[in-house]
Amino acid sequence: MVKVVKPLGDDKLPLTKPMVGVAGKTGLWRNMKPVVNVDKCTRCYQCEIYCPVNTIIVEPETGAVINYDYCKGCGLCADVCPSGAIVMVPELGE
Amino acid sequence: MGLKLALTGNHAIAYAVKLADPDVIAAYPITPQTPIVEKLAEMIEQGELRAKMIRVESEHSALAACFGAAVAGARTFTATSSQGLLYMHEFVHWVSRARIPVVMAIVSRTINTPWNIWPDHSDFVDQRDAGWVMSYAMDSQEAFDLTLQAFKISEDPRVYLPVMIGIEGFIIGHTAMPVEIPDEKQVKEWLGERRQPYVIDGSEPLGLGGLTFPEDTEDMFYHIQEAMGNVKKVIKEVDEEYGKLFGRRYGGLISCYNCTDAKYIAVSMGAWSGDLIEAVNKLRDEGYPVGVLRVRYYRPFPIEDVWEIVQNVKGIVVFDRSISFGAWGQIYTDLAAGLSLYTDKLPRMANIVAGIAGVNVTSEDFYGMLKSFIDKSESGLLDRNYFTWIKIRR
Amino acid sequence: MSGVETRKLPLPHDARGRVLPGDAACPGCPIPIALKVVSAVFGEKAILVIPACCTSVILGTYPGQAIKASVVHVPFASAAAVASGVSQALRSRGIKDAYVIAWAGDGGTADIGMAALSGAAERNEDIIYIMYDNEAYMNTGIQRSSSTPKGAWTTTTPTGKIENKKDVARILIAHGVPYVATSSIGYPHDLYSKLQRAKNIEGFRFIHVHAPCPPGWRFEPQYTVRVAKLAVETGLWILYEYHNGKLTLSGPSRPYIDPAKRKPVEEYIKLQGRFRAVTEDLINEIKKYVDENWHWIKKMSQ
Amino acid sequence: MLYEIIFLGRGGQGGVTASNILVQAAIYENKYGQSFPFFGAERRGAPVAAYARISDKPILKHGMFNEADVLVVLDDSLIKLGVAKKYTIRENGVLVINTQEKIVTRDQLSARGKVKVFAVNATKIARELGLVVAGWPLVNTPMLGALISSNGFISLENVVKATLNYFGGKLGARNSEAIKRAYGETSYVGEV
Repeated sequence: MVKVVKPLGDDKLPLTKPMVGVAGKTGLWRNMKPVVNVDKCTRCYQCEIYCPVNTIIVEPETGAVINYDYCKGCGLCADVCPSGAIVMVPELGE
Repeated sequence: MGLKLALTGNHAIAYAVKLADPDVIAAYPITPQTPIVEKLAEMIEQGELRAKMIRVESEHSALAACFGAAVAGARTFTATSSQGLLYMHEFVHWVSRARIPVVMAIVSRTINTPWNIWPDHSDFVDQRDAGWVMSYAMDSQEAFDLTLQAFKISEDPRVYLPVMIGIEGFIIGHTAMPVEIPDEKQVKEWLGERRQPYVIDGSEPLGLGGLTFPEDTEDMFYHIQEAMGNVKKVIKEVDEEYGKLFGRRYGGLISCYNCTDAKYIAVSMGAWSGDLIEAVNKLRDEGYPVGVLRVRYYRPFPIEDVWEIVQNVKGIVVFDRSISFGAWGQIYTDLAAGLSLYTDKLPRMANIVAGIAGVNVTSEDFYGMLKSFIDKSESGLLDRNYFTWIKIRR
Repeated sequence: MSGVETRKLPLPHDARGRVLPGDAACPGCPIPIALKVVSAVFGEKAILVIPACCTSVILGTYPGQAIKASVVHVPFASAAAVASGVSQALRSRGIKDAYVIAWAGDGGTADIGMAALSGAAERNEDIIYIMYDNEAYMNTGIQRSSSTPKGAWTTTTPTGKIENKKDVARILIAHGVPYVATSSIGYPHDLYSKLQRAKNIEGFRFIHVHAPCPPGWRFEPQYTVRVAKLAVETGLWILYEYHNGKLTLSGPSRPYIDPAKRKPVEEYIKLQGRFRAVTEDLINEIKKYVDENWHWIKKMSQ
Repeated sequence: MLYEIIFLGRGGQGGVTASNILVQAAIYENKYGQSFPFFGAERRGAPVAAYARISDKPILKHGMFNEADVLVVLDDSLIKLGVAKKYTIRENGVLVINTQEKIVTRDQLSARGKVKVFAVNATKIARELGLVVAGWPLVNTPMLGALISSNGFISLENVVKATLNYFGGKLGARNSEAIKRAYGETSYVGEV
């Protein structure tokens, strides 16, 4: 049997807990931005499955929805989208 | 009172581990530690010990597996020596910095090359910066007691640091001596359930040891130093409790012999302290006011206890069975550095390194070395502190 | 792409919210994709034992971690050994619903961690060992590993690696462990079903996941999946399972047993800057290497 | 005189390279220099700083610094997003910025006193010279040109020499061209 007892001095321990944004708002890293054309979106889930930052959620009602706070702009979603519903546009409008 | 058996130091440690009822043991054989692991394997196969044994492929993996098991809530034990200890050295640091209780026995043997399996303290003291509580026994009984106490100390919430117990290979490791084994039920009650500061077993998503910025890491290391301060108190408490329950007290971090009225103190660690005591007996008979201060815990270094003993003495001789090449014996280094923080008037001091690589040192040798130091010091011939490496040839 | 089939599979919803946005991976990194699949199968009951590798950094900085699972970070050579310890402790404590997963890169598996891996496999420890293979030491800045393919540039093989890739899955098959599989981040559903299978097998399970790395392989980050699929479609990377002494070719690789169906390896190679200096002769050698691998697969699956 | 300079950019834009070239150029002038990256992981696109010290005497300092005489911002989005505020510009300090808009307000900066602002459209220069990797214009060398144009503590000649030496060949020539153009196109915007 094991009992978990906190250190009496309340020592700082090298423990971590799940957290969104451990590397900050990674949306800052972007120079190209994926934009979804909901009408073209077939709700195939490819972008959600492959998004390396887990910033895309596909729902039947909404289609693919991207969380731009964390999207790093890698463009992978646009590359895997079979219906051309996601296009990459310059972040700064250049 | 329990059973009294003739046990080698190695087997004494195995018996203590058995009483501590560990969940997981992982080890790799190396001379002169192997009999510990063999004995434990035998106990497991005979059903006397319920622990799972991981017969790993290296010492690095031995401590790695113990670490993993400890993190997941298991009481664990491993043992090694010399090259094996050096091979696992990376993990020695890893475990303490994770603040996870683990107990390990070191059956000392010198460090190679050349191949040599005889004992000195070089493998043990090499771990001194790693954040482990480090104890060293003088005989099989003490090896037994220290091992059992190690689990208690390691799992104390004021400590939460791994503990290692050292004995010399062959001199203690393979030498049978009387060992009293306390009652199993009584030990179990005293030791209690395994305690640790966190557990990773899937009950909640928790991470250990992830990337940490300098400031936070430094905080964590500072707390290890703080915990080392607490260890001193805990060791004394545990020694006291153990004495009450099982009849043996050692006095804490150091053990003193004839120190109260001594004008000269000889400092040592491990088995040869016995030979040193014999030498001191003879010197006392001849009127020399000399005592022995034996270091039982090398980390945390017992500088407060040492200072209490030596503050009024004329001279201190530290016998080291290891050498930091290019510097001095490690116990001397720590003791001198520690005393320098207590006083600006150090007594006359000498550091004698001997018994390296298993060279035999007898009580006659100690008698000669000590007598020479005291005689020279008293006659005013010794006008400075000194370091020497005594090579004993017979 | 197989949109219709995908909708039937539970992966997206199983995986949601477990690998968290805002991790420290490079854009286009394959590692969070694979972690997402692992999370879909094991959820919060995964205990990931992670040696020094990209993932040590990707999961982020104290006091946070980018995954809802347990994580034990360990020294480079020790993933399989620590995982063995965790697994034995759980067994000793009677905990049956947690899954111990060693999660290591190719360096931590094929090189420095090989002894511990072999030891744990030989002891048939009850763990799942996942090697995500980005074919070099990426975390230290793209140095060659024994898993780097022939011809590939790395900072320590500036003119291209001379030796062939070490085949770790075959080494594990030789250990006689209950389950060995190869997979790829290009095929998350293949990985998903392999992990599901592995989950229900007791003993040592090894899964080798091919994971193309944009900065390390010198391709644009949007092509991670494209490159991963091309490795399979050219026959360079073969997906299979080895279970109960039998080798079975997996769905995505099945067509490519027929050499005529394979895409030319040049398609795979030209997408990646790391193969820029590859000569015609070397391409022929790579083709020969592909044929030899398929020969072995055919022999083993008979 | 010791100048401390921070290059603030994004992973992959070449801030560290710019800092290294600057130090090499200082050495050509018998000055002393130091350049170092932020000690941590760098990811493409992530905000990242590189540091340089230039002096006419040997430099003994080794500490990190977040307060500088010159802040070189390789990407003006880092000002708009507030990242630049993590670094403080010293009294009589200089901000050199890659922008097309030439608008910087005081509240976007952290500064001890007035800040002299210099601006250049380094992105345009990099694009026109084909200095682009993975969609990211490599604005490091043009910004180096802008930096020395704003201050003058290192000559254009030596920065070009160091650049040619660093890259060699065609790439060296293109980067040198970028430096020269930026040197000429950098304009003083005013004080904020």
